[in-house]
Amino acid sequence: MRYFVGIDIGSTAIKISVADENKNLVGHKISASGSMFYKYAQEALGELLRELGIEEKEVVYTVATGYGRKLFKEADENVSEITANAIGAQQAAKSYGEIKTIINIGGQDSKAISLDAEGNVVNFAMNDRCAAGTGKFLDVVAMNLEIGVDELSDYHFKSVGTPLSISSTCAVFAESEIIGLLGNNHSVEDIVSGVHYSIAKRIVKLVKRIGVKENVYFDGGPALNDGLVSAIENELGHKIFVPEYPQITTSYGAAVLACDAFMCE
Amino acid sequence: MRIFTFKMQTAMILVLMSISLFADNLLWLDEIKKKSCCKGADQESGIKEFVIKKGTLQENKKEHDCKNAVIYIRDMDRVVTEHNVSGGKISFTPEYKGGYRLYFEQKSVHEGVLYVNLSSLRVYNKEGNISQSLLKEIRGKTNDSHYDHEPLSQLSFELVMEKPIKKHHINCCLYSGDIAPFRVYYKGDIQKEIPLRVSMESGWSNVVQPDQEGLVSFEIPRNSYAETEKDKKHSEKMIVEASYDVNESGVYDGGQYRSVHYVMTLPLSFAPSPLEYESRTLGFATAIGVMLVFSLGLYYNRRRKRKTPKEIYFDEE
Amino acid sequence: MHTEHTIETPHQRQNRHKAMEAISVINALKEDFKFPIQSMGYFYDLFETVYCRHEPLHEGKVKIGTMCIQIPSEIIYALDGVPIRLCNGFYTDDEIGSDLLPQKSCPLVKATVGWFASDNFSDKPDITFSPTTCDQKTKAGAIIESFGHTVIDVGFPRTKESEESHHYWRESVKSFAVKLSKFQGKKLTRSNLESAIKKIGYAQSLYHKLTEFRKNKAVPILGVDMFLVTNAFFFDKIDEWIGAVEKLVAELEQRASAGVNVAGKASPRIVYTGSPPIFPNYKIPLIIEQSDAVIVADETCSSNRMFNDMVAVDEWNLYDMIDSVSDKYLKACTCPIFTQNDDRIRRIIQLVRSYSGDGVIYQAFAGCQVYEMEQRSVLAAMEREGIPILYIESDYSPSQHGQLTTRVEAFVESLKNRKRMKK
Amino acid sequence: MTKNKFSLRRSVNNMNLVRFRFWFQIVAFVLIVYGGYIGLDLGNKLPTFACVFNGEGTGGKCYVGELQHDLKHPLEGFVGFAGYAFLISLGMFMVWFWALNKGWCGFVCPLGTMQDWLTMVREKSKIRYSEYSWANRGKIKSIKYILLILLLLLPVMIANSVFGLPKLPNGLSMPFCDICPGRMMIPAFTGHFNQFYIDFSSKTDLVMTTLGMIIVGLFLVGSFVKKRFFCYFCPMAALQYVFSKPALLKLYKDGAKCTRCGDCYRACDMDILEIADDVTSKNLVTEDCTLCLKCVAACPEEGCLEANFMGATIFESTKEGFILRMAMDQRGEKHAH
Repeated sequence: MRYFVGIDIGSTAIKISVADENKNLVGHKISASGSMFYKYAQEALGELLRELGIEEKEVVYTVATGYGRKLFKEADENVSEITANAIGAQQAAKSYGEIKTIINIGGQDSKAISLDAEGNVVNFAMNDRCAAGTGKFLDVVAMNLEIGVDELSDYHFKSVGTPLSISSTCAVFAESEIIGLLGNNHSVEDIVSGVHYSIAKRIVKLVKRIGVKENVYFDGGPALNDGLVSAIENELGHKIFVPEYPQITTSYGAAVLACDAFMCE
Repeated sequence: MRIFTFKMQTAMILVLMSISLFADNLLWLDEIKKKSCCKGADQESGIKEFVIKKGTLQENKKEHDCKNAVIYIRDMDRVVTEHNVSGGKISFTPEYKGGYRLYFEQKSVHEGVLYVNLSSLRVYNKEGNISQSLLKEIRGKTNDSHYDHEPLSQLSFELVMEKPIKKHHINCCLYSGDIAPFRVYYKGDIQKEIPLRVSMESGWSNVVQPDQEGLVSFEIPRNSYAETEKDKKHSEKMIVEASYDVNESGVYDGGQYRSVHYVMTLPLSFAPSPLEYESRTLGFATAIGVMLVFSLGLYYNRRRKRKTPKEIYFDEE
Repeated sequence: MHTEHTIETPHQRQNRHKAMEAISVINALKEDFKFPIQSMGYFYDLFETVYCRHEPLHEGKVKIGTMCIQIPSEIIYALDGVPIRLCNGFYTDDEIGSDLLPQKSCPLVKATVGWFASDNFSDKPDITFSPTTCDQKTKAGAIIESFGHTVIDVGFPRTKESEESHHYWRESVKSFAVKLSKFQGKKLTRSNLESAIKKIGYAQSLYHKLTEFRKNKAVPILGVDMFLVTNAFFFDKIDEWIGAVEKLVAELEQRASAGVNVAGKASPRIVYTGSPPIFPNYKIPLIIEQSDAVIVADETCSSNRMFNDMVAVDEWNLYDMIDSVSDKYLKACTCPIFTQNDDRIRRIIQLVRSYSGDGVIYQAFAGCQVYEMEQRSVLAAMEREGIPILYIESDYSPSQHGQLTTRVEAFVESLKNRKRMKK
Repeated sequence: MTKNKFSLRRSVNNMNLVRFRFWFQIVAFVLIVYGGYIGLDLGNKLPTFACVFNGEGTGGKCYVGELQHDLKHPLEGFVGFAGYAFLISLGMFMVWFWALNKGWCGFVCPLGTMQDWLTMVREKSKIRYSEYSWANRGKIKSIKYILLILLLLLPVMIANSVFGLPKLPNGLSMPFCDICPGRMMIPAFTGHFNQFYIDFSSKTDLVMTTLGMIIVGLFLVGSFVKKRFFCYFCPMAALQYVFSKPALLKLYKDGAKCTRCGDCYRACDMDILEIADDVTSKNLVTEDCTLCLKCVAACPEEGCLEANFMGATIFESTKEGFILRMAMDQRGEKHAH
């Protein structure tokens, strides 16, 4: 058997996906990124292959993507995460249907990608300000509220009052704002939903910049946060598709690309 | 309110009875009117001149014999000054602007009777002395009534005209149709039974009897002589006269007398009633007519401007 | 893992956006300042009810929308209507309106148009009267009409010096009254207009009592709170508004005698002028008061200009009352739409003097041409009078916050320095 | 709010001017029209229409009548007593006038009071008032000066031949009195309707008395529909205005405090536009002003308008006073008139 590996080296995590000749996802792994991410990436890949029982020579083509892609020298090819994300999303959403727009919230950036009928990237936009509206921002919020990131969703749905929006776009200022709100005895639920809606609004603005189309696909770590998903759905005004493993869409896309590249050769 | 009744019949009888009571040789004061408007500035402008006239108004003779005559002048502040008369002419210089009253008194003994001839005349002075009348000018006193003055204490007998009942609007003059009331005083007391004789320039003459209170009043008759054809406002003179006999003996000016005969004249002038040349009906009619025309004009002007919805949707209630 | 969510309808989303805008301002008012006023609670609750929970206030009543202060609320109250002033301060609606109007339009007009475009009201006006004040409002009326609302123009003159304009405006008000009374099927009578005039007069007299406290050395109420109080008059039930303000006056009386000062000792006293801050667009007032200055007076149509001049009737008959009401909205108005507007400059100077203001902050909405154009003459006049003035242009977007704060803070500090130098 | 809650100043400023003026005018009316019956005599140089024709009822006499009388003299006479008396009269008139300034018109003049009563009747009968247009008002203003010049000139022309013109008939000796509605109306209050007449004795009299009747008709209807209808034409007002500057009672305005809201203009019976629009002058006693102080009462700005007597404020506009006078100090409908 021949296997294809996509490796996405992001700012917070390294995501690795393995696909077979039929482009099906065989396995994936997420491990923390860090200063020694090259080493971590190799280790993680080795571990994943071991788990899947795949020998290294069976891996015939490797494509790297993400911020750290150029540093992963073993890769046969490098692609931008935009392309990888677009291809991965379309592959992952085959059961769902056609994808027109992709929202990706990463650890430190957020993107919106619009696709044409053939699945080519037509336009894309990225956030122009720092960590605002990214996964990192959610981490900071959760830390300040002294709850876990995975609990955010529950708090969001428990909110009954008006969501308390955070006006600062900067994560650092937002922190002090949240502390202020807590100090005035506002409920954590309202703060959480306020944060979600603030992010959602910003994302939707991004999406609107490239022109919203139906069939929105949402991936990236924060897509695991159901509250945020709901917030974005509300802001957009229609449903969005969240894949089973939202974090690995990009790496899966890279794996699919690897397959295509090998087949063409 | 005093009600004046003019008892015509009694008067007519009394005229015949008492005509002999009145002396024919009346003495009365008359002002010499200067042709003021035309004369221009003269040095004598402040001087008022009077003459004593004798006889009836028609005779209009000057009396030059003014022996034992005294003139009292009472100004508007009731200050009385005494002047002697020399010659037929009386002249004095009033200091202030305003009304003065002149009293003339002449006594003479004749056949054991002391004849006291009295006359009084109101004088209005238009101009006064500049330095003297400063305060009076500032005060601008307006209510110095011509009538209704108390009798002069220097005179024992006096005929006083009270405020007339006026039928017209102008306060200053008498008009025909006004009712003029008089009283006769003797030594400060009202004499209730003395009739008055009224004689006019036109020749009309009458004797009027007093009522119970001693008020003698009569309506100034409408006159209708030729002068009014030319000048509707032409004024006429009349003299009101009262006489009184007292049994009193004494000596005056070397002559013995047993009784005193007082005669007082009050020369007045009156004009024909303005009602003869004025129309109040037309006056009211004009005013009301103008009011009607004006208000109708306004009404239609407003109605023209007013739009229909206003009437439906605005309500002053 | 993923559950199906019910998705908000566009109206719900709009409401949530507005609620979020509103709550953050209300919270700022409630929490960011020292010595909060108890009786302001009514107003905070009111705004939360209306703009966060979107509960209707006037169910069963006929609501009469007004596009500007020039539509006489006395006549509306007399005819049993509830005036709802449609000037809007929501960025949410501004964004909706942006799609319908030119980019450089006034955000207030955009917000109002956006509001109508979305047709999302808790108290929807049954009919709207639009005075022909500024160009943008005038045209906005027609746009709103195209959405299927009944909008009736009320002609408003652009000069107030001439007899013709007086006459024109009086006739306009009369025909407005006729149209409204037809709409309501009710007659305008002497007694109902008189009691409406007196009621509003009483409300205005309460406002005057409030402003009187701001002349004190220790200012017992914040400018933003005052803006909120006057803003509530746009849509609140008038009797309840009066009751709440009566309480507020009583509390301020206590505070004044106790010498409570919501500002700092050295806080400069600001006179605020320009485009109206309408809830929740309290961006500039909030920045000012958060920068340790205090707004002691204002010259805006959402507050002072709306309340300052009261109807003066000579003969309490219908004919004179209507004319008095019309005159109030024309003669005293200092709106920059008028060709000559020295009155506004004199008013600002007088406010600075009588409220012992240290400086003036002139805010114009980007796109509010008349205020932008009048800026030069006002600045020149203030310079002649030696009154420091800061001109700020802003819109409804929350983005310029930092830059604006810096400018305002710098101005406030310069005022503080001036004060110190004088001493 | 002011600290001293019960000060005199505050209660004066809060007074109901309409009521005060109503009673003041009644008292003044009684004194002027009936004062003579109780022996009141204020002289014949009053700067107000205390009518001579009112007979013994009058408590004083109008100076305009006296003035016409004084002027009917040969010109040479003015070198002597006539000129002197004329100056004294004028001086005395000024002394009277300076005490109250135009307040004579607004508070004392019986003819003005009568017009105010007619206005009250109209107001009660809910009939709308009329106004002159701004353009017409400007033209009307000059009429009173023309009347003043005529009443000064005609008596002189009776006694003198001016510029070689023939002397005028004596019927013109009181030209203004002939057409003054006060001559007819004021005696009517003491029961004398005898001034309503047309005089046929001469052509001059006929013309003048007919004119007088027409004017009294216009006066009665005019002042019913227009507040202070006659005061626009009053030569007394013109004469007064000539001497108005040094008067003691003044109407002052602080233009800086003025918002030009026009409330004062609305209240003004004489429709004086300057009161609202002039923000530079201090002394606001204009030619038409009757100093009725209604503007002060209608001004909502603290201390913007004030009645000032010799430098001392006696009545000034306050917000509180305005609110009280407009009955806006309480909530609810208790105040319905």
